[in-house]
Amino acid sequence: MILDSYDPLKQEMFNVIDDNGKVVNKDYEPDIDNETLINMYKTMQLARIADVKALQYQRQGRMLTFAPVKGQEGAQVGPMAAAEDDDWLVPSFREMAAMLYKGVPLKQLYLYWYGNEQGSKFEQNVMPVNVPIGSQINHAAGIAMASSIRGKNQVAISFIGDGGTSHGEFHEGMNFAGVYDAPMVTIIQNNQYAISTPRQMQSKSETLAQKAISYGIPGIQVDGNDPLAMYAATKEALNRARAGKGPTLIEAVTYRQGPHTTSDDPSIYRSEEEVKNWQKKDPISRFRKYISNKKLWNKEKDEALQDEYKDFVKETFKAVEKYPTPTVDEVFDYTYAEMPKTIKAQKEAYKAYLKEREGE
Amino acid sequence: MILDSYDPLKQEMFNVIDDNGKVVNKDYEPDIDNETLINMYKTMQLARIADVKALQYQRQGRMLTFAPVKGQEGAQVGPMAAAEDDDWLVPSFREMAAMLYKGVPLKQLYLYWYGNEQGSKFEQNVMPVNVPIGSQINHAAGIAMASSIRGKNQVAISFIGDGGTSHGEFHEGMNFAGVYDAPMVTIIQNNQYAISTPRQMQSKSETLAQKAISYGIPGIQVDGNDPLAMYAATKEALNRARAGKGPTLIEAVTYRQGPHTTSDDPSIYRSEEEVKNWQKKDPISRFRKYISNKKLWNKEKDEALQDEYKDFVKETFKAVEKYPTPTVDEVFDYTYAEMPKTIKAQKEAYKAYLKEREGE
Amino acid sequence: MAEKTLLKAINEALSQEMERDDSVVVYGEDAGYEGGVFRVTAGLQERFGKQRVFDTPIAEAAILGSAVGMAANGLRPVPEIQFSGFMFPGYNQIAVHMARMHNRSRGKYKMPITIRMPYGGGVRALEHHSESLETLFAHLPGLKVVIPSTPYDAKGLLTSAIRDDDPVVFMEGKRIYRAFKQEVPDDAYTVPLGKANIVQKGKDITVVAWGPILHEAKKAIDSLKDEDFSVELIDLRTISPIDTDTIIESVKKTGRFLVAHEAVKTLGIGSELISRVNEEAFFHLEAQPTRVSGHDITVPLPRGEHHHIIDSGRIAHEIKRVATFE
Amino acid sequence: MAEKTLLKAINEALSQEMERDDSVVVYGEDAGYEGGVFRVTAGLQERFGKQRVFDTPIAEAAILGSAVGMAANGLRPVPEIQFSGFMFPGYNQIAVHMARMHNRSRGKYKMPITIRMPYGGGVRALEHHSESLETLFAHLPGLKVVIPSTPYDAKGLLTSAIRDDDPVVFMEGKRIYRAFKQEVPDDAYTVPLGKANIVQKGKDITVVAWGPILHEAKKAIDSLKDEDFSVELIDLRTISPIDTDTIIESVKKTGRFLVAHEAVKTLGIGSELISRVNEEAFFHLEAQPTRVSGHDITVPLPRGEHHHIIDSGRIAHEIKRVATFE
Ligand SMILES: Cc1ncc(C[n+]2csc(CCOP(=O)(O)OP(=O)(O)O)c2C)c(N)n1
Ligand SMILES: Cc1ncc(C[n+]2csc(CCOP(=O)(O)OP(=O)(O)O)c2C)c(N)n1
Ligand SMILES: [Mg+2]
Ligand SMILES: [Mg+2]
Repeated sequence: MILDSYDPLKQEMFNVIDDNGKVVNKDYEPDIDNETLINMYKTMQLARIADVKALQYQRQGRMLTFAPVKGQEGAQVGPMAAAEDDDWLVPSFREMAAMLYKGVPLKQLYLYWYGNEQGSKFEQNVMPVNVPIGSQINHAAGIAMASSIRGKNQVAISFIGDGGTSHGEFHEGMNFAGVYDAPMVTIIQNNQYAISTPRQMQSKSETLAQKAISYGIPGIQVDGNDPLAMYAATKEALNRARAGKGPTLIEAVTYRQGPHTTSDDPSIYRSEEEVKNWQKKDPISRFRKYISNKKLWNKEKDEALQDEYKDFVKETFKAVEKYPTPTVDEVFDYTYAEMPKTIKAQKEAYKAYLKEREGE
Repeated sequence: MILDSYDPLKQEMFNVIDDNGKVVNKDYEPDIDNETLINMYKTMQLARIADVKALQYQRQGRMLTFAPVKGQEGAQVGPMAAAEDDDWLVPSFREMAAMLYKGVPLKQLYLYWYGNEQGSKFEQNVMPVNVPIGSQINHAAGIAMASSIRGKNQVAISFIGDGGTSHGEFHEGMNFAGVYDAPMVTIIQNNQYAISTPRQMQSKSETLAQKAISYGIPGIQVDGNDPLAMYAATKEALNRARAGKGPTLIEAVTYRQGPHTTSDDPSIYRSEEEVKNWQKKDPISRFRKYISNKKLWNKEKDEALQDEYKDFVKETFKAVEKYPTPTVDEVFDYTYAEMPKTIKAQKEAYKAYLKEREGE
Repeated sequence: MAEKTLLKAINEALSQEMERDDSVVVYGEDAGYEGGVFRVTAGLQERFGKQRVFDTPIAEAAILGSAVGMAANGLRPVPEIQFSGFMFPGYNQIAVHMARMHNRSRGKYKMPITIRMPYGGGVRALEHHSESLETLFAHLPGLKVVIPSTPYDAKGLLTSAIRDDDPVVFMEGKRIYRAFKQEVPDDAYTVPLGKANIVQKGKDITVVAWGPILHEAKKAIDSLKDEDFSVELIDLRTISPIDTDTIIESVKKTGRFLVAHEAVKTLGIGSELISRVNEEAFFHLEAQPTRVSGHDITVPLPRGEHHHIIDSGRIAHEIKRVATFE
Repeated sequence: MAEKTLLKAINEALSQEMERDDSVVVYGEDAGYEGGVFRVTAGLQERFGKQRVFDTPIAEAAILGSAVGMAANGLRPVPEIQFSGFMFPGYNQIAVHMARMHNRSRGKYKMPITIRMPYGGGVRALEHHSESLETLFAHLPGLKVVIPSTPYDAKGLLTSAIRDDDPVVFMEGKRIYRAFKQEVPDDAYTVPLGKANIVQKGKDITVVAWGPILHEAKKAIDSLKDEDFSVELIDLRTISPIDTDTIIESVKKTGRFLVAHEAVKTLGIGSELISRVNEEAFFHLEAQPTRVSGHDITVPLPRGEHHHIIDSGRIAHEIKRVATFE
């Protein structure tokens, strides 16, 4: 068992491949079919390209504020590849790669960052982007409890940042889920910063994984830039959850290569050297080397994929730019499941005003 | 070092005396002067008698809702005896014994439970009774931080219940204080219940002391009915705090012998046998045996003390019953440090109404 | 049919809705085994089991946040907050998620949650046990807020709330939990949300109240029965969304308006009602619309509470003043 | 004296009060090293050191709860909440402690805390970054609430807030942080709390606004300058306690009243102002007091935001309607 073998109190970190994609932990190399491996890689690439493009669009004034995922694709795609279709993804706000793996169309994600609520309506078992730090953990606990109560086999997989672990909502949700042995897996993406605030300012605890001890549940520190390690650790956690053994806490040690959001200037608080050092551990290049070593991938395929995705991303964004802006009805009609009279009256009054103004 | 020697993850619990007051842990028997020992004993007795009487008064309809301390006196008096005068007490709502040891007059405490705000104005470094679970921990963090910032030598000692550890406010306050190495000592009185909810429903963690690991600070489980152990562990924590090493978490394993509050019927959720078993570990009788063995105390002294305190408590309560009820001015005047016009106007209008009504 | 207290009526609604719909779950601090500190949920765990009726850790954000998750995953949660004064740690979940998830997800995730909480003063309780915080919910778009004043309404409104697909904050005036009984049908029935109730017809002044204060208003009106004017008394019942029509119709008839509430004055529901009366019935008014309410102070501890919480005397005084104003 | 932005004015007030009084401390998420996500606290850590200006974990209850403790132990904390929409997790501390500690302890513990928070829409931000939540503070007795509309006022009001012995919520309209400059004295000065400001005298209608909306109101008034009526414009500045007198005096003169605010309509500050106008100037009114405000909906994401946040056009429309109503 992986979870038993890596003690966060001894600062042991689980990984499977090294920075060159070489397997260094044969015992725990997960047995993943080729199709899934390729799918993992493709999703990471799509996320990366969509991310880089979105930043460009934003700089051109065409996209609004947006939270880049660059560098954290492995920490997200590993867990989602380990999950079943019916499992739930309960994201924070930086989980584009995880959402894509779950099957959420890129168009939706772009539409959301474009500032349109229609981008948050998913067909999948995926919750919308969650901005208030920590609060999603309680949703995950509730989703997991509902899964138990309704006799389903679903696990709720939630993501949170290193900064999020300081929040009371994280504590309450983790503890709550623990009490009911709710089928939940929480992944901390420790990307070293909460905006400008470095990891060591968040907590005096040596690792974030050890916070699991507070809830009497397993906690493990994993190389978050190693998609295989993330896959393997999550798989075990999912199995535990499905067996009724309760939640698991996984700390993915990773790095946010880009700015916090498009409004952020990371040069204020960190050095280029630091960024470069982390780029050497980039999850996508490590994983590419791994699947290339397995003869599942090569340069030609990669170039073709990149071209394909670049076009796809461009087309998608064009479609988003053409997407109709929200109507007055849309702005009012979803406030309640059934519209109360007072709001209907406000809407009509506002429409009348707009008509009058047009007339002027 | 006591804090290093008892590992909550190994379920080790620190004590000094056994149920018969015999020293079983000579190495760590604290060196307390006789006067302090007597003072500790007297305060526990006063708290006990005041507690039992208050319950009687409440049953007679003379006292309002009130949260009995019975059984937890040792967990409170031990720490306060270890503290300096200038240290802060940040109570929850069940800390009558701790407050008395800090020098808060019984009359104040009774007045508070009698339903009069004047009972919450203390001369000592003691915060008022804090009803919203968990929130006092953040006050303690702030008090401790202010102590550091202002270059004082004060430590903030806060109390919380087993139930309180599930709260987000507990987590945030502990983590916050940890980050700044704030001079704070938090004592969890694990009295086995949160109203009707048993300890094991609060958290899957085997001990509450191990929650300290989440904050990278020491945590220890102590026999909370052993005032000497509580003294010794707290002393060490206070020394750490004063040395700039940050907060400590102490789980005092104890038992609430009485009801949660006067509105509670514990027979619904626990057996008499359980209560009786815990009464055998009563902190006051254990401590009496200890000081009797030391020849500091005897039966005659005890009887005299009990008589004295019974009278004192009766007199105090009589004085409280005679205390003037709050005037209209009192009800309005403390809302702001300086009364705004609008509230003054409301007060005058209300006074005018009262006058008119009198006239009717 | 039998005489039942408000508490019993609520318990019955919970029980019958759990019976009717497997997706209804009930939980909260001490709400399971003990049946709640007021015994509102007594007997439910025995009947429906620990999976559907359970105790929780002391964690209001988790209680309400997990409800959001449960609702998203097919349940109809009915969490209890032990006292309304302790909802604050869970208010984040109400304000940023529960009230907004339907809108955020463009209708994908409905939030059929009913948060029950005892509220209000008059029972000589500790601090934070006596507030009337309805404004903090009614100000949030996406929430409904309901306060029953009678056992009959309590059962019918709670049944509606549980069946409603929007989040409802259901506030129970704790001092009328056992204060009186009323005939309440044994079978399930609904009282519609969003409809105020004209308790008593009259033609000279409209008085609006809800919850325990409704009974103070009634007493006040009784004490004025020899006066030369007649009072129309409206029980608001749903605090959000407000049934403006019923109030406006009444004020158009009476020309005078008084709202009585326990909450503090500034930004109490009274301020909103007065604004609406202004907006829609201004030229029918014969006196300024008026509120009688708590003062803008912290609810005093029991020995001073009577200075803050309005009683029939204060209400009668204001009714008379407004009704006879010339 | 020089031209300064609102942001610069706030930074200056912080810096000068820290200089003047050792007990002032400034902290919050990213408020230390980086100087805040808006750079409002830029330069303070360099100048006053890490003990008095610091970054915090993401923990609003701790940020505000520790302020309560610091205030009890002799400091004058000025915590920052990164965006007002994230104050909810710390609202418990504001509502149950900060606003009540002075009362609870019968004057022993004063709470000289100033909570700064950017608020409001108009900057095309993510969800929870655009709310106007002043009602949630103004409804709580014991708190003061201040919203400046100009750099000059911002510096003077913040200085007063920091020196005030009561807890003050200081809300900064983020879209006017850098929108324009104004002459602002270099030295410290105060603008009193609790006093509204008559921005422009007029005799036919009273318009009350605050924060960024004040500028929309000004624009609206400008656009109406050829009309046949004159407008008195009042900047409320302090939202709690409200300067009722200034408003009433104006309404008694003009006979017409319009309040314009960004917040949702129901239980917005407008409802309270209208109630007060009713209570104290009813018989001077020539038209129903009116509010122009956000709708009772969740603030839409940027693409739909313009339908919600009122602009000079909507305000002008209402001014004209109310001013010419017969
Ligand atoms: C409750 C709350 N407080 C503050 C914020 C503002 N905020 C947005 S992201 C962020 C930092 C989050 O850091 P972390 O949890 O490490 O996640 P990361 O951004 O690194 O993915 C903050 C403080 C928020 N969204 N919610
Ligand atoms: C935030 C909050 N939620 C709920 C309550 C109601 N309440 C009062 S005491 C209590 C149980 C506290 O249990 P514990 O922390 O173990 O302390 P004990 O009463 O055992 O001393 C609860 C739930 C409260 N006071 N505050
Ligand atoms: Mg981070
Ligand atoms: Mg307890």
